[in-house]
Amino acid sequence: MTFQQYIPIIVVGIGLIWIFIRSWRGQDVDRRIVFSFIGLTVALALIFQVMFGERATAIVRAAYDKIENLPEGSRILLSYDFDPAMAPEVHPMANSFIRHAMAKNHKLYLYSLWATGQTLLQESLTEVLEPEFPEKEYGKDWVVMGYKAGNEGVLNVIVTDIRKMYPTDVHNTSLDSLPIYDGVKSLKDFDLLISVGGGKPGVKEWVLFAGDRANVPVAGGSAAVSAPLLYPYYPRQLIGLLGGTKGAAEYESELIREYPRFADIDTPALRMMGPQTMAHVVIIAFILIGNVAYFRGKRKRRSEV
Amino acid sequence: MANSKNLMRIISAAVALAFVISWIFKSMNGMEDTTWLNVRQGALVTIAAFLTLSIYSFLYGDNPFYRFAEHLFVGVSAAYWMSLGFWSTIVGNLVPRTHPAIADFFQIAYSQDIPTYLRLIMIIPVVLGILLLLRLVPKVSWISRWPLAFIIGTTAGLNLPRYLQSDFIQQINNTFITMLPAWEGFGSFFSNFSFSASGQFAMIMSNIVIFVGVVCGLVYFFFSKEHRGWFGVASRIGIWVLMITFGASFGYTVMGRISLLVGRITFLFHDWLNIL
Amino acid sequence: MKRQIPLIIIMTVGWVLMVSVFVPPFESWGEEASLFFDIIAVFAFFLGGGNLIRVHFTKINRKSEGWGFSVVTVAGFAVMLILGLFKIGGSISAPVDTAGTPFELMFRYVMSPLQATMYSLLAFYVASASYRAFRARNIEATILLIAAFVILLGRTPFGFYLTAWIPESFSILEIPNMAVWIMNSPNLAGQRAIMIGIALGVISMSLRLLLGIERSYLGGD
Amino acid sequence: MTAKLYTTITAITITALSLLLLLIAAPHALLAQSDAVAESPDSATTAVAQVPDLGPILITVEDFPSDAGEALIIGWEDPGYVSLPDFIEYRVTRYTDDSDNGMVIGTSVLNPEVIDGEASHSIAHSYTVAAVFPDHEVISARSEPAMAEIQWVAADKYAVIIIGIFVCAAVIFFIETAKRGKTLFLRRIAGLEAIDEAVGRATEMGRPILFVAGIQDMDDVQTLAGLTILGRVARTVAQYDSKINMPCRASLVMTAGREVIKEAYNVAGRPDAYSDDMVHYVTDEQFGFVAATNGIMVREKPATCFYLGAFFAESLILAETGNSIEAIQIAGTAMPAQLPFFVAACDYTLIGEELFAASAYLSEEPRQLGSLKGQDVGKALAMIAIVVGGISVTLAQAWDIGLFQVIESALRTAFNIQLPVR
Repeated sequence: MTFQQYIPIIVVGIGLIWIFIRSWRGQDVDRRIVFSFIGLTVALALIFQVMFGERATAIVRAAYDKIENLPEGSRILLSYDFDPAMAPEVHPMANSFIRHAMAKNHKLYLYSLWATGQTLLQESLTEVLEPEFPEKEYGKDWVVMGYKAGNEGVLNVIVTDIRKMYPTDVHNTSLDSLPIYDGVKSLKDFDLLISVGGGKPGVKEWVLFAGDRANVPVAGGSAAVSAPLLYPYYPRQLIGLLGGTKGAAEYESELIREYPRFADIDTPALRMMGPQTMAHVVIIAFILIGNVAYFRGKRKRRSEV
Repeated sequence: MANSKNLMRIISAAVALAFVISWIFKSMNGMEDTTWLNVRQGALVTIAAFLTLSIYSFLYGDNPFYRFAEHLFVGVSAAYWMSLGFWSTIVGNLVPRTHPAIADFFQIAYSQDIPTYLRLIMIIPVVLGILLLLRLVPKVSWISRWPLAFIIGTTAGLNLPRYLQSDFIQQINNTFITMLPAWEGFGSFFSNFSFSASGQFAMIMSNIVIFVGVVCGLVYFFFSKEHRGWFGVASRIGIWVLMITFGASFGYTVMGRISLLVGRITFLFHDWLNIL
Repeated sequence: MKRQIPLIIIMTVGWVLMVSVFVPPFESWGEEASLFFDIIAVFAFFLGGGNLIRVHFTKINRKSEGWGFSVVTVAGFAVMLILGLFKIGGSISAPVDTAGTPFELMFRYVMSPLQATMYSLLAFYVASASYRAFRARNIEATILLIAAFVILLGRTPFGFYLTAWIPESFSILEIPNMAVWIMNSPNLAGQRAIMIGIALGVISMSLRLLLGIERSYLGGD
Repeated sequence: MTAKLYTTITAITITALSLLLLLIAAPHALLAQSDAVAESPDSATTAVAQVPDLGPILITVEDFPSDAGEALIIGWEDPGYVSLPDFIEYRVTRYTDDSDNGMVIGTSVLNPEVIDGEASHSIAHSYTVAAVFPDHEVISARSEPAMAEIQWVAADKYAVIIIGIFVCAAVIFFIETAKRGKTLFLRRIAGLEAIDEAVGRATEMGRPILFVAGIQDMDDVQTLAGLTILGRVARTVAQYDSKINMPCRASLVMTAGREVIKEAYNVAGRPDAYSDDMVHYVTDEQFGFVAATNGIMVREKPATCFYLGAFFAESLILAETGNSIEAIQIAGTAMPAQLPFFVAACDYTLIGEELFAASAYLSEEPRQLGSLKGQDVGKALAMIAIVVGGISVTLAQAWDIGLFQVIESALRTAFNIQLPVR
């Protein structure tokens, strides 16, 4: 963190101490102070671009380690199963997966079960994959398969034979002329399946219809609202999960920490997390201060009686 | 009193001036092509920013700016939903079933394959709708109870099986879970025992808590038995489980709420003031 | 008469629709009834809009306190209604909220900022409720507080750092894991108990309506 | 008198109907399994040179269960064509007469089954299934003509029907019991006892009462529950001569709210004091409604606020604004996600089921109270099922005890709501 990022933390810290002292003395803190405090916290954090070094929780770390520990040249499938509404939360996850897989020299296969996923996939290509990894060759190191209608029906087919559903890639090139598909017949030939999504079909469908049946590990990224529904599959059927902006931020910070080449990349999830984390800490502090003041007030009243 | 009114006038004038200046700056942004579009865009963003700040001013207390925004919001949104209801329900669903000429007028596809009885049946809601409007005639206003009765009957009739199926039976079915998942005998349980989050002990605890929690939660809702004795104990555990549920929902919701604020402040700083 | 006919309507419609769910050839009746409801609701819009205008006109007429704001409501309503009902600036065959029409601009730059800002007020109220309302007054409130606290902590980096020293064999005590556990176990149990209770409440309430026992909403004779 | 008649008639009708349903349902449910309508005779396969003859494609045509006679399931046995290198797909063709004018109704690669969703229940269809290769096809013989059948009872919903009848019968039984004058014990609910007191407080302070019946329309049962409580609140308001203000998000709720309050004023003997202005429509926009209600609160400063019905994100905005004007707040909702905010910020909260029970409690009418007793029977059923089910599943899965495996599968069948997907 640079020096200017400490400014909001110092300001907010002093403010919290002041509120604490006031409450401790039994003076009432006006709700307007509370309001302006939370507004100020978020505004300052945004202006000074506060970012915290997130630490990956076990469930995120598991996904990270899987990509990290696969032998070089492993086949990783990444599916874009989301729409623009969910994109702020989950798009950063997809970008992180691309970066990580490419940096580890894995082979990347990009799919989409949502019609809207394809345009978002294109964004990732023009903003991340192509500029950051110009040395990687299309058709050899990565390939775009695009969207096919049929939801989980698509999975039902490609779990035994990809060419039946996708005779060609998104540019109408036959799979047989793409070196990346040498020796790949079905999902069973992959080393890891990753779905990034927040609706249906999404991570759950990849687990049930693809991972379980092909016996290939599945990792996922999902919007915060649907993440709790996926926890039951972890760790057996789902080896790792990124939930919401927080999950995305944890992954980004792991990448930055362990890969010097990513030190200067744009990290939208971490940026979003800065103000949120500050606000959360303030709210936690409010609960604590409120309770301390409450118990002190109670003891005082009792001693007066 | 007069003083505060004058003060209000001064404040209003100052605010108005500030936003006009903001508009001018906004319009000049990207000077090379200061076209009419830029001026309009500047005005629209400035209005949006003004309304945003007007709502936030409510946090300080009621004031004319909030009142203005609130009244504008009510008027505009009522008309918005009215227009949407008209075009999507009346024109979108009713008109295609009436007559080709009417459908033609609204330039919407006339649905031909619908059998006649499905066309005629649409008279019912129209008649009921008209009966509802009879409320405006005091003498026969009681007739508006008929459409109300129709709606209440529909609500009751459709919701009973729906809730029975998805909230009652389905939820009971979901609770038929084993309390000893992946059980391979006591020996294996004790030899592999750990307090790991992904260990067997954690899984067993989870399922037992779900099982006990659901049953005790239901006991809490029991109406026809005094909550005393063992029943009282169970109902107490039930309340605790409910309280954990509420606490968890609270903690979980907070994050989403903060991101809404982040969104608004980003709008103010980035789209309006261009400082981010 | 005034009460009897509505009661008969409720019972007939209610029972018929309820049974139709279980008779495949009539399964679609529920959808039809929902469409009926939507159409009646549009007629009701006229009642509502008329009522809104009447309330504000009375205020303007009487020059009662704050009547100027009523002018704002009426004007906003009139402008938006004319833009919407006549699809000003758009073609009749295009959807009413086609991008670029005045109606859509009003939505994007007036209604939607108001909506989003009103919604975001929640961030402030969550903060003030945390300071003021979440206090460990009794056992129940304390339990609520602790659960909320663990989940909240689990969503910040501090939750991780606070308990990162705990070895893997005790990882259930790590705050992020505890947060997940609370969400998936006691929270799930509570939600389920509430849902089952609600289902029974709805069933019993519907039955009271369909049997004509509950009828306060129908007014008197 | 009439009410009694209605109750009896409906009770008889429901019992008769449900018995009838059961009678029809049972054989259907049993039959459905062995309901192979037609099986094709030996297929004359037209195999061509390059494709090895793997034998005929045998097809079956079955009725789609529990529908309105609109669908047939065409299934076949794959003799192994799927694994041939050039294989493209299986194609199913429907014929409505003896001619060769068929219509392709679907294709499938792996799943040996296609559902014809546009089959008729008055004309018989026959089908062929063809394994398609780049240059040629292997076609099965035509199936025997078959028709889709109308099922008059959704046999797949037998669990819902039977459990539904049990719960409804319990409710009706206790309504009847209560009517005969048997007093029933009911525990107290704190929020309800506070209502009168809260209204009284508003009268003393000379301030109005705010009532919000949720933000959903009349098609949500929670709104109806809120309105029934409104009846009781309004009666107290009329007796105490307080003022009530009810902003509505939907104009149908406004219409119903007016009926309720008007009737309450009539019952209280003060019809002249009622005015339509007590209930007014605001806007259908969720946050526009919240903005206006907030405005009402800070300007009129109601002494008591009721929030009873379906609420979403606005719950906390309303409750905190109410707090800032120091109003007594009584809330009730069946929205689990909003309950924590009401519990934390309001004085009393009706949790989930209590909202629906409230009107029965408040009416003090025996029949209404009886229905609550019926609800408890439903709860008891749920608890017994869960306890027996949980224990059986545990014993069955951990130690493979046969008896409990039987109980487990029996319970899973009884509480099964698997719906077939078309």
